[in-house]
Amino acid sequence: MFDGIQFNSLGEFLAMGGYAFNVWSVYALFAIFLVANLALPLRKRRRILREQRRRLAAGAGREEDGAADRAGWEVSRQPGARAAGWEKRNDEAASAQ
Amino acid sequence: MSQASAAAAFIATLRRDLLISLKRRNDILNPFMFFIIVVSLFPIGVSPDSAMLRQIAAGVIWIAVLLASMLSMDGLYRSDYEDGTLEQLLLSSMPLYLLVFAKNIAHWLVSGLPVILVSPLLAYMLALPAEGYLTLVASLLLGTPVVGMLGSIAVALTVGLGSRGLILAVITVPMSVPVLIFGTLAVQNALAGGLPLGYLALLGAMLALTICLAPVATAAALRISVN
Amino acid sequence: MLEVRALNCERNDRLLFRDLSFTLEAGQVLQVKGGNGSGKTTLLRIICGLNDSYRGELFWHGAPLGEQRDAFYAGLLYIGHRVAVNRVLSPLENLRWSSRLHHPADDGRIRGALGQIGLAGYEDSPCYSLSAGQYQRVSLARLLLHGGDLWVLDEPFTTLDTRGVALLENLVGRHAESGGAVLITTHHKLTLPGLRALTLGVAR
Amino acid sequence: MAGGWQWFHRLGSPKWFYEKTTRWLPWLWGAMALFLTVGLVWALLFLPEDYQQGHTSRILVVHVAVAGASLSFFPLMAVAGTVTLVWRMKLADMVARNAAPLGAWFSFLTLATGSIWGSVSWGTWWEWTDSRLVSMLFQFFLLLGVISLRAAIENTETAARACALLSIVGCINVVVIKYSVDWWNTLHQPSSPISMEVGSPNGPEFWVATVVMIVAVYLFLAVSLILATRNEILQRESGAQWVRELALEAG
Repeated sequence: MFDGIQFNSLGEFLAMGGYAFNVWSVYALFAIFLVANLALPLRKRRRILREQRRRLAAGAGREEDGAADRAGWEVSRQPGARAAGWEKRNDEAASAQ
Repeated sequence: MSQASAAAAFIATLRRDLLISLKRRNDILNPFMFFIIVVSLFPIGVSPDSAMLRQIAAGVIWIAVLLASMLSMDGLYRSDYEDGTLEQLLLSSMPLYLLVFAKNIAHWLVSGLPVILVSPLLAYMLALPAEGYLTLVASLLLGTPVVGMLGSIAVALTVGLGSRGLILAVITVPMSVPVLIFGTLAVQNALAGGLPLGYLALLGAMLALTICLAPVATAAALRISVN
Repeated sequence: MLEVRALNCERNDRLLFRDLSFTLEAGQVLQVKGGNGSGKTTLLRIICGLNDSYRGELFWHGAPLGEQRDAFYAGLLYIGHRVAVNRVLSPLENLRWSSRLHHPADDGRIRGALGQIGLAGYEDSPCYSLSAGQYQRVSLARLLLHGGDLWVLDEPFTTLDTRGVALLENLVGRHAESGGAVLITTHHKLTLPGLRALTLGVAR
Repeated sequence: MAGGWQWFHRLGSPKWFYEKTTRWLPWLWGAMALFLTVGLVWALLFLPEDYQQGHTSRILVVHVAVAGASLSFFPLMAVAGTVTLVWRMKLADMVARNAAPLGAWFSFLTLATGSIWGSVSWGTWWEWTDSRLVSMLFQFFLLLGVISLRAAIENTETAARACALLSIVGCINVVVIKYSVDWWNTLHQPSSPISMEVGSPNGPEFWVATVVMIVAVYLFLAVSLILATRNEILQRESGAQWVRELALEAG
């Protein structure tokens, strides 16, 4: 299968027919690109999990408290409201104009 | 009580925005002056040679128009956002598409049209041959509303942000490339002695497409921003 | 008229209210109470459709609100704490525009409403020249002009003087009496017949 | 609100995605490694020298594969954006959010490799008359716009929807830009003595190598995007019980 190789020596391979800089810089960029976009997410994942563990160790379940307990509500009827309270004010406001 | 009609709401919004612009003349005048100043920088920065200027005239004017419209657009929905008018627009039973479209038209009338009217003068100063004038004005007439409505989407998306910076330009300028291409090609075609109807037709098609779609996107963007 | 069923809303990972349910019938005034950050404004904005990060159901005249937005908006009058009055325009010009979005009114009616709200003589001066209270009153004129069955008012009393407060309370009372419904947030103590209160942020 | 779509939501729940991809990832890694190795070895060692371009055709194998994959980002983000806007699926936004920077990297690499190739074939590092590079440049700018919009909006959900909308608009725009730049280009025919007769090497060996590389690059895209999305899930769901358990297990 090695018959198909287009180069006779390592030196020839590295020289790329005089285009060594162009060919190898493209492949180098490509390699950096691949490695970076795989390694960085993996590293970030380890960091996230480590932080998560530290948070859990520091205060297990503390987030749960206080998060939900003020989500209550109540509807009430206000007995104190006078029946005709606003009508009287109407006159006041009108006379004040 | 008579029922409100969509047409009345459309006209009322158009009139309101024109009235506001009239009362805040500086907001119109500054981008306009900016446009003229940018154009007049090119002969100084590139070359005063009229043969050279002639070649770049259409491009220079188009680019200056793009930059000036970025500047004028920034405030398109800002005061409406800050004083709560946008909320009322969203809560109207009128189609938001029409109201947004009315605002876009009003904005174009006060920021796009003056620039177009003065462009022949600047074209003359940049030594554009007379054959190009009509095409330049026609291309601007068709192209600037497209730029304005595309920009309107970006403005609507960024209206709630405290630090907008240049985000508006970063979003809008690349989107305006097709308009720039056909606008300048039309003029160059006219200068070469051709009849640039094809390019103007393409610009017209873009305008039609933008009128159909851009206000829809702007309306959606406003809903997102107000949320 | 309006029914809220099992509303849940979270903001910044904090639960504002859970399974909130209430109804608002014609002729009723519901005052939404609660401390700062308890979600009063959020609740109002959810009902108006300005905020849709919630779970739960809203009904308007018995049918899901989401299916009849236009009918709902035709019957809704919302005044947020940003009151939608442009500062460079005059009160008259502002109301001319906003009435076209709801119920068209001619200049005579608008001037009448402005007079009633205590802005006689200020109809044509730009709004930036008005005081904060007068500025707020411009938005209250909309209550007189635009009709609407359901009023949603977010802190409408903040900058009003005593007379303004009385005036607004009177407007709210009259609206309820004539078959409208009002949803209002305020720290102000309201004296209205049949007033109900919804208190948010209650510890469970 | 959309009760009928609950199955859809369950399907797109972050946890479901995380568990599924845990099973898929080894296979994807394996396939990617295989195709990448075959593609690289083939392109570098076995690809015959092109009669016109010599060894620089080896550049094109990478360039074409990366360029092809770059074109898929705006459609991908537009689809994810539609799902975000219509069905409020958080997962779609997590994918879209990570697709934008990755797409920018892809576009940048396309520009860089194209430019390096051009330095031999055109004798210049940048050539405005190559419409593919010019449209790629504007796609790059548009992606930067999406990224900066995301960065500017603090509220996660607002940012998600704003970027979704911008991605949809941007996707339409990229197509329009592509055609208008092509058109523009045909009218600016090369007037310089540099030969623009580039074409691609046409040998069947070249295309087989390129197809292998394209598959490899797409697999890489999938793996990288999945890894980033899983990180996003872990961060946004950090309060969920299953994430806590996972963190403890991993430790």
